[in-house]
Amino acid sequence: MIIYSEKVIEHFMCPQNAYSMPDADAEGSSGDPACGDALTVYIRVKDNCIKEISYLVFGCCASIATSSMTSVLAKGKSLDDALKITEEDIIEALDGLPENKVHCSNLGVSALHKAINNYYEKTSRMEEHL
Amino acid sequence: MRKVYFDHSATTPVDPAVVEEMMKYLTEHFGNPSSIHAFGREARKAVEKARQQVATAIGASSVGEIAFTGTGTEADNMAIRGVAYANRQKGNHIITTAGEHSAVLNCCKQLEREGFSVTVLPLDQYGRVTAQQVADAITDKTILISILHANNEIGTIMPIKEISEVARSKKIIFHTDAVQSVGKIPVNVDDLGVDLLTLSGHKIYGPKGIGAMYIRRGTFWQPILFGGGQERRRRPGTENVAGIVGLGKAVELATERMQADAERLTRYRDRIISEVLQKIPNTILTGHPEERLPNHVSFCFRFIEGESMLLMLDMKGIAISSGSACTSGSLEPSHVLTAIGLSKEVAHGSLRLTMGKDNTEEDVEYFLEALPPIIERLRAMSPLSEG
Amino acid sequence: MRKVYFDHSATTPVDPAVVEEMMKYLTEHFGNPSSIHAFGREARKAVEKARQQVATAIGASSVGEIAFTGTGTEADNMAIRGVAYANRQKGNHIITTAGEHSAVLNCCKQLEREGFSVTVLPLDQYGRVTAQQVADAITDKTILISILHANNEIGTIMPIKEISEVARSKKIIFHTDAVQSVGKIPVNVDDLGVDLLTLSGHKIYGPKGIGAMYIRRGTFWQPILFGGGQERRRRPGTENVAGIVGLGKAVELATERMQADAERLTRYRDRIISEVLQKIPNTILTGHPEERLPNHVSFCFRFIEGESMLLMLDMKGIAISSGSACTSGSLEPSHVLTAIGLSKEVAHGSLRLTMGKDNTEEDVEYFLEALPPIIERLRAMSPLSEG
Ligand SMILES: Cc1ncc(COP(=O)(O)O)c(C=O)c1O
Ligand SMILES: Cc1ncc(COP(=O)(O)O)c(C=O)c1O
Ligand code: FES
Ligand code: FES
Repeated sequence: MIIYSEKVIEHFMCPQNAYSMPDADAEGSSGDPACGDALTVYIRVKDNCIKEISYLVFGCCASIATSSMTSVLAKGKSLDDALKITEEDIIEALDGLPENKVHCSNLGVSALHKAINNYYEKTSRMEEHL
Repeated sequence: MRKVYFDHSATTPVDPAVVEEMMKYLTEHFGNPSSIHAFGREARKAVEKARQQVATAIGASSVGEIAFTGTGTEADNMAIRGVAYANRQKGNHIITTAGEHSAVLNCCKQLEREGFSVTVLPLDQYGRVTAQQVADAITDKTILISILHANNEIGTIMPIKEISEVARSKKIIFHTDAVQSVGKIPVNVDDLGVDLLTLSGHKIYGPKGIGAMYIRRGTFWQPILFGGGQERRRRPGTENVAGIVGLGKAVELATERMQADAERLTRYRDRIISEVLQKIPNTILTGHPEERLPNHVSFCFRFIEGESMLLMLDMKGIAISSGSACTSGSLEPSHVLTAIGLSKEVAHGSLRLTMGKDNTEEDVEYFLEALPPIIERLRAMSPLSEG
Repeated sequence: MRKVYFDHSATTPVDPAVVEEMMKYLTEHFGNPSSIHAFGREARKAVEKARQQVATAIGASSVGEIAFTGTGTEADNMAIRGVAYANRQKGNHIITTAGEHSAVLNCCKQLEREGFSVTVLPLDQYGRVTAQQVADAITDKTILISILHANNEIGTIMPIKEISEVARSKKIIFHTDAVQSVGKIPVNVDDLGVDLLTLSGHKIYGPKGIGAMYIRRGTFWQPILFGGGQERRRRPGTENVAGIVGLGKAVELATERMQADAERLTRYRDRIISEVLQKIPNTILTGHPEERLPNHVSFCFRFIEGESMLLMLDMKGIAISSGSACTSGSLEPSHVLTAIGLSKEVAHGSLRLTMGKDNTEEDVEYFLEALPPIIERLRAMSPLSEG
């Protein structure tokens, strides 16, 4: 029952920003390899904006495409705006997902949120140190 | 782009000779086999000829032992539930294995809900059970043993003959699902020692939507669908004449072709297995290395997920399948892969490649070139392979 | 010799346009709709298109309400037993009629053996039941009412709309077997007010071995076969793609053609009825004189036996059928004919003539000439007509 949109296939075949970033400012992970999906999002932040974003992903076509689209939508956005990205935004930007694949879009959003929270945690910890 | 179909365990193209036979019964000879006028008699003759073809192919002693069904799944349901309900007075215990197709496993689960007790034998790392395991599981309530002949996901062939001897010595009805083995390895109901056997048209270059159940004369059994008296009161409903004719022809051709195909495909199979294992690290061959279907190759590639691999191969024109749960959007990977001891994580990276009569050396070559870069690419973006 | 096929209630020739659609899915597009590679996706698209065609034809509000099955019989089994098992907590009473097809009646008999209680409503002389009869039979244990739309043996159309209003007012699930009515008279699930409806491909110029069940969203129901997750977990087993495509096309064409065909065939029908009644004494029209299928003619001829009549007509190239038990070698004549009050003796002399889209005025002519001498001959040698 899996028929993907052309946009999904495009991002699946040529995922944007798919690389690891060992010196990232923050990262967030989501999913569980036992369930067939795992995603780690890395961000580099400057002036409260996402200057660079990348990820590593283990998962189906939809999870690769949604990871890619999450990175595209988040790049350049302020942290506040990036937090406003929803599952629906990603699905829409991909011209839709098959019904039983909708949960894959959740991975990108939740890993991104975790990365941003991780960034806030780190910076507030740094502020505490100051 | 080259098209390579390597998914013959999912379904096969219909043999043109089969289509040709079927066409007659989709056009001129459209009668209902239950009608006694000329149109009906023509259809009846065709159905009975096909029944003979199936009986001959699997070594049944009489055409009365073959009933046509709508699918392999229905035949499995008929065999298992039909025996269970008919023998309820004698006992309520059924033995099967963790490697069965969902058609068998889900029948057994349903029977459990209805008060039967089911022993699901665990598999060894290659996907086999032993006659000893079966013998140990038998109780005085055991009425049915159902064990598949060849596994659709990992290609492993079960030692049916040894197991059926145990069943026979205890007078327990024995069923095997031979959907994947017919036409690939010898299937003879007497050699195998089975009382019931199921097969399906679309796995042997026949049409979809037709299956058959063999039932040895004298086996205590009852129908599971109710209606008219067709198929000697075993399976009601107007017969799918064209489908039946197609199945008859397909099973005949499959038997004729079997040996030559098996030899050729075994060569391809062993070449793919050895090259892939050699070239791609972190790869596990699933299923038995020798006791496996001649056309069947299956692996798990660590750190990657099967659906992505499958779709990337699809972009190259190669059709294969995966036991990955993500192919269906569910969370549980193949029950067979976890039953042979693989972690869910590893099971998600499974690939199944099943060759058929029209595949060539060039198809194999093309696949062996296409696969490694795909695995590499997917592993490069996997968070798991870093660890 | 002229060939006249007048047995369209038994089965129909497959429309060449249907065969053409099917062929694509027996050749190039042979994939398994569950496969996610290109071959699978092509097959999936075709299955879903056919589902839409069926939904549109019967006025279903969503494609999710259609499940494909292997036969009309299986669809009847699914509808009746699926509702019965799922609603067992609520009650165990089922209402049906003496005019149902054996697929429905034998499901009900089986349910009786399993502890359900079944009321089989008697028919009037024309083969109908009234909404009042149904209302009177309802108890607080009633969970299902199953009443066929048009009778296959005598062509009578049931007042489904009135009956379903009673069912709806009592919130009882209502099923109708529309195998004989689809394509001949309007069949719309909302107009009829039904929750479940069954149809079959081979009665509407589609292939044999394919049926469909309509199930209104929200109807409490469970599957009766167990296996894979196909057809939204309603009917497991690899889909008969070519058959499904054929059914989709057939139902679409049947709907388009319906009105024109019905008008023409009604003329033939009424001509046959009046001429036969006029020319052949001791003849009884069976079924309702007006509320009957446009293509359906049925009689009982006193003093003769149906099989002999049928075979003599067959010698003249005319294919018709008889509700006579001797056509199946059993001794009981049609349960429908006895249910409308005919004696067994009379019921044995039944003839059913069901016309189709390709029949012509000449066919009618030919039949009207062939029949009287045959009846005469058989009566001349009958010991009964002497009496
Ligand atoms: C009213 C009715 N219901 C059900 C059926 C069964 O359909 P099938 O032959 O496709 O199983 C038939 C035809 O035989 C019929 O006439
Ligand atoms: C081992 C086995 N049994 C049963 C089946 C079910 O056959 P069908 O798809 O014809 O219902 C299959 C194929 O899917 C199979 O591989
Ligand atoms: S990652 Fe499993 S369905 Fe998408
Ligand atoms: S008279 Fe011979 S079967 Fe009825």
